[in-house]
Amino acid sequence: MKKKEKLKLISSEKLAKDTVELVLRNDYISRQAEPGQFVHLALAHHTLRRPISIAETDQTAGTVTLLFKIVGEGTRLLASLPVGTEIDALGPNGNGFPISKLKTGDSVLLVGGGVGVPPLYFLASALKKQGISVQSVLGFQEKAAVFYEAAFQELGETQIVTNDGSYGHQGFVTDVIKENDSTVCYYSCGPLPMLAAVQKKLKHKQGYLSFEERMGCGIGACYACVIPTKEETSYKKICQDGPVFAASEVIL
Amino acid sequence: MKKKEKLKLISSEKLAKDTVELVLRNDYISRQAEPGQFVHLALAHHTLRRPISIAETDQTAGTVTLLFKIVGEGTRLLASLPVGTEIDALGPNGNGFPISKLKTGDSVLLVGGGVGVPPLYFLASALKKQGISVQSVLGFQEKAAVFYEAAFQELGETQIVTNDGSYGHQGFVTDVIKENDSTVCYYSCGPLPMLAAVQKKLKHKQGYLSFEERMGCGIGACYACVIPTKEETSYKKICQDGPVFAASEVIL
Amino acid sequence: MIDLSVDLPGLSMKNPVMPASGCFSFGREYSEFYNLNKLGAVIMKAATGNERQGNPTPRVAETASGMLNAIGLQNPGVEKIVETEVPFLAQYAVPIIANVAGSTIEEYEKVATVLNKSANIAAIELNISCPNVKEGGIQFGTNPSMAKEVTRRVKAISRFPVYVKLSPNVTNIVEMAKAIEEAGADGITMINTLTGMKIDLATKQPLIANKTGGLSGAAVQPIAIRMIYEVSQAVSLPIIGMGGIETAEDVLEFLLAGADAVAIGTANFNNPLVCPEVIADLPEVLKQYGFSSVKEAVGKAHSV
Amino acid sequence: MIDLSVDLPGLSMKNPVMPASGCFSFGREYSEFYNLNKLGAVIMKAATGNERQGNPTPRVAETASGMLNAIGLQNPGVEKIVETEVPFLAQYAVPIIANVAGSTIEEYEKVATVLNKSANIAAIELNISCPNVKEGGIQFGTNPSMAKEVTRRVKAISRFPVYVKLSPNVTNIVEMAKAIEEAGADGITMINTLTGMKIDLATKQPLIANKTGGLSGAAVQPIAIRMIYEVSQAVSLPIIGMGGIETAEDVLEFLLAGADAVAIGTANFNNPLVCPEVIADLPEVLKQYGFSSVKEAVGKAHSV
Ligand SMILES: Cc1cc2nc3c(=O)[nH]c(=O)nc-3n(C[C@H](O)[C@H](O)[C@H](O)COP(=O)(O)OP(=O)(O)OC[C@H]3O[C@@H](n4cnc5c(N)ncnc54)[C@H](O)[C@@H]3O)c2cc1C
Ligand SMILES: Cc1cc2nc3c(=O)[nH]c(=O)nc-3n(C[C@H](O)[C@H](O)[C@H](O)COP(=O)(O)OP(=O)(O)OC[C@H]3O[C@@H](n4cnc5c(N)ncnc54)[C@H](O)[C@@H]3O)c2cc1C
Ligand SMILES: Cc1cc2nc3c(=O)[nH]c(=O)nc-3n(C[C@H](O)[C@H](O)[C@H](O)COP(=O)(O)O)c2cc1C
Ligand SMILES: Cc1cc2nc3c(=O)[nH]c(=O)nc-3n(C[C@H](O)[C@H](O)[C@H](O)COP(=O)(O)O)c2cc1C
Ligand code: FES
Ligand code: FES
Repeated sequence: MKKKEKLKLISSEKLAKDTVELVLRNDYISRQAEPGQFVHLALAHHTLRRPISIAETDQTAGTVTLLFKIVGEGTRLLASLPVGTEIDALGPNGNGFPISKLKTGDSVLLVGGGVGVPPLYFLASALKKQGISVQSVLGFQEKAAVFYEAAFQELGETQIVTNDGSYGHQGFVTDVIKENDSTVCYYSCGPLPMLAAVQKKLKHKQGYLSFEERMGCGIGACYACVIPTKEETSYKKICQDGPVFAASEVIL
Repeated sequence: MKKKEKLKLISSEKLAKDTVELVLRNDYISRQAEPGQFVHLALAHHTLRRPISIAETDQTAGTVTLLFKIVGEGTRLLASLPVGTEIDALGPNGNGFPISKLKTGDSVLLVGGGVGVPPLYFLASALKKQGISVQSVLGFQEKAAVFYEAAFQELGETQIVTNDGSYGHQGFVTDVIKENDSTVCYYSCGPLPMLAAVQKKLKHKQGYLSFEERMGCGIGACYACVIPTKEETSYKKICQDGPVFAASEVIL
Repeated sequence: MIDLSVDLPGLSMKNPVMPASGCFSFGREYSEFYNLNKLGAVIMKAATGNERQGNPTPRVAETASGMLNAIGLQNPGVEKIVETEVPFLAQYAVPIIANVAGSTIEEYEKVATVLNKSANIAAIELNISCPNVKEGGIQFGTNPSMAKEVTRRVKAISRFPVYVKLSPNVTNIVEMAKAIEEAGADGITMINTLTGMKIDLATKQPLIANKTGGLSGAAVQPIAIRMIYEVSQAVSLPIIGMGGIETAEDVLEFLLAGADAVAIGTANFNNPLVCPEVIADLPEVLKQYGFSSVKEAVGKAHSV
Repeated sequence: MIDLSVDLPGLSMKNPVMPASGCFSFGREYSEFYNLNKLGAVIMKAATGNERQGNPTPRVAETASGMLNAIGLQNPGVEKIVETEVPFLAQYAVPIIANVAGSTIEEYEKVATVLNKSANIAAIELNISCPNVKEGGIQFGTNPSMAKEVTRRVKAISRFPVYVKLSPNVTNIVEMAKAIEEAGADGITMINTLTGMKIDLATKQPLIANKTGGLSGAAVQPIAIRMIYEVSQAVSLPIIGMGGIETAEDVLEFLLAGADAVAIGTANFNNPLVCPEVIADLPEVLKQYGFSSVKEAVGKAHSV
């Protein structure tokens, strides 16, 4: 049986411009979560829940880390919750990044943009544990928006790209990643235009993309969050079949 | 110019069954308030404000006391606010109990029912200061609902009536008050049936009644809170012309 | 410098924000909270041929993000309004819109005739969300031919521009708008309230004495936006939009949908200062979304 | 002991609460949260003649105390539903109601014909809030004669009781109810969503890809209550009421207004357990307000 869980807020910290990291306690979600999955959070006086990816878990402490950008009412409210608040959550929801086929020694490429970066951090640390080496290319709008750089550096070679060049390479992640390198596959999460550009540039490489869409139920029952796919059953649900899909399977 | 004020919650205490007393700090309202007036309180995520009578003021401390019964969402929310909360309030609104015509030495009758009692307490202390003696008859549903008895006793002879007889006299306030006594006039606040009964029983005595009605604006602009009167201009507004009216002028 | 000014038939306004009819009485109460000169215009409470007592109480009820009201057009009658209320508002440099109501076409005509005597009125707003007693109580505002007829007759009499206030309680709002456009209306105000009901569990009866009441407030905003979006592309009349506005962002949404100006009703009750606050915030919000004037934003959501 | 049972044409239910169509898919997802045997009934997602992809995204938007949706009837087609979905739900001892949609009367007839093959369906719900492509896209549900015709034709074919789902986007809801009653409907479900729109200030375009969407949730409850109150006194058909229900108190309000049973839609998204929780709370709430059964409360708000 799936359950509605209570996430107890342990710490809330501003990591970058409009970017907040929450650490929450819940043994069940901490244990169950896989990289790429999300929690669906209820907020007082809001009809719809807010989906947020899991950025990290600490199973010994029984905690889950979320990192989000303040873009509207709900995220503003989330950012303002005092430590100790219990947040009503569904999750972990969806299917994470498939990594079972990878072999020790393999090297993979992670391409993240903005708030698409957090789930990749969870993925990177999981891969590291399995002896798989990661190369990361992380894109941000500007220096003030950059976060998790040091954490990624610890897990492997990491390049930062900012659109305005105020930090790291100037431009887009696709200016930095190469069609051919030693990596066996790639994993990407970020804004739709970035995912499309990455999918195009790395079309000869196997890859997996994580998508966002406005959601209702978050569990597969309302058909709000669909994405067109190449199979003739066409539309798939991001909240249930995704949010991660094979780059080869979806139409952007 | 009228202002929107912030009432800072200093203490919140349960005085009787479902009955809560709030002490709030606001110099302006504390100084302006007259017995019988009310404040109109805004509550988060509620379209309409909640009108609550002023039960007491302490001008030196700059505080206002409110006493209310939990009957629904809004009062439940009010009762749950933590000390320190700033409550958005309009007021003091309406016209209070007319007492200017009273002379030192006069004796008056106060008849209160349930949450109609608080404004009478504010009135009693004001009268006492002017050297006017008060006799009070206060009705409650049951012993568990009784509050402010000692406070009223200090200000004058006070009789408590409970509908179920679990405390004081058994019955209704109208079973206790007398058509003819030494008082020059009466002031009454409580549920409509009680006010009607009091008005009927004391029809030969000059009196003033304080009314409740569902309100919109609370300042006289929406015509939600009207009461029929004997003048041909008929309807008057409880929030603006009242909440106190001469017993002789209104039709119940 | 952001240009907030708006020019509509009879209304040259310094900004697009005005209080909605029935939520502002005749301005006296709110004038104690702020200088009414800040407003773009004022819409007065409904005027009828003779004094009306309105409905018994309770007249209002709270609902989720909204409220129900059934005031019942209580007002002192048009003569008295012209004598005592219009002069008060005339002290301010703000166009005055008179809301006209009635239960027969003749009553609408009478009110319009009396209003003609006033030097200080800028326009009238025809409140057609009233039952027509001669037509078995069908609302003028829910029947295109009745709406057309009352508009034509009042337009023939009034010396002021006539804005017709549309009721949202209809199957086809565009058909209603076209009907009153053909009848010669100078503008549209929309939306009036949606008919609703709340039942008091304790008494087991409708909470509002009139049983049904008009739903207003943030809850109805998506319906107002949809109807304004449709109507503004179907007729060429200017639109004063309303329905749930609480913030300057809401105002911008109404402008994008096709409203030329806006009115704020219910929100005045929770915040008596909402009109001047929204007016003060509007320039910054317009700027933030790339507009240098109110006019520029009007209808920008329409498919190009 | 409070009696929650309700008996309606084709539906003998242990309690009056069921999930609303389109908010529960075909039950699989919610069956992972609780045992569906707790439900009074289940209404399946809309079925059309062939598979439908539905609308582009975004398909939903949040509004004040409500939401907009424009899913566009995405479904695998009635054949597939009968083969793969009905059998899943048939494992539970809960009556299954099939929601029937189409863009022509012929499509409604086809869906009804295919459903006849299923042994496990208890009733069908005619979703007439669909545009009729042959009639220039006018919604069946906003035109009495079209609603009457589609009801009559489906009723002639279906071996199941037919409940017609009324659209609130009409001037006269009673006229619609009478039309489908004359056409032989066995019951009414109401209300469907109100057509609304939200504009995204950032893009300056309607937020929902379909531009307009259906408004649902607590915001619409006063409109649902008013319409049920009117319809239940004008026709003799049983009513399954819906529109904003979130609590057992809300359920009681619908019963008092005249609903015989209720459906919960939008509230499932915020609380996947809302149906079993409301069912669990209902006896206490009925008792608190002096009722010993659901049946006793039905229509108690009607003027005596
Ligand atoms: C699977 C998934 C994982 C996500 N993970 C993260 C994350 O780790 N960090 C992060 O910062 N953001 C993440 N997002 C985006 C995040 O859900 C939105 O930023 C958030 O819902 C905005 O809510 P709001 O009330 O602040 O904005 P508003 O615009 O006020 O929200 C209004 C409505 O739109 C929805 N909405 C608005 N933007 C989005 C969006 N981009 N995606 C989905 N729904 C949206 C909201 O949920 C709400 O229902 C994720 C989205 C999805 C679908
Ligand atoms: C002038 C005046 C003075 C008052 N003084 C006091 C007081 O000192 N102590 C006290 O306990 N109560 C007082 N009341 C009653 C108090 O306003 C209501 O009990 C309160 O508004 C209920 O709000 P709620 O959200 O808890 O109840 P709900 O029933 O959830 O409220 C729903 C709506 O109905 C309105 N409402 C419900 N009951 C009443 C009522 N009896 N009068 C007016 N509006 C109502 C609410 O304001 C709200 O708009 C006074 C009312 C008025 C008009
Ligand atoms: C208490 C109240 C009284 C109203 N009286 C009138 C009226 O007299 N004439 C009229 O045309 N509209 C009247 N309305 C409707 C409003 O003018 C406005 O059209 C509607 O409330 C939607 O706007 P809002 O959501 O900002 O309130 C009234 C609304 C309320 C809440
Ligand atoms: C996401 C969503 C999808 C819906 N799909 C359907 C549908 O396929 N068929 C239908 O008849 N009603 C559909 N509805 C309407 C609901 O069944 C219900 O009538 C309406 O939402 C009001 O109830 P509520 O406020 O409890 O949601 C849908 C509603 C929502 C929110
Ligand atoms: S959000 Fe409901 S199906 Fe994905
Ligand atoms: S509450 Fe608006 S006039 Fe009294």
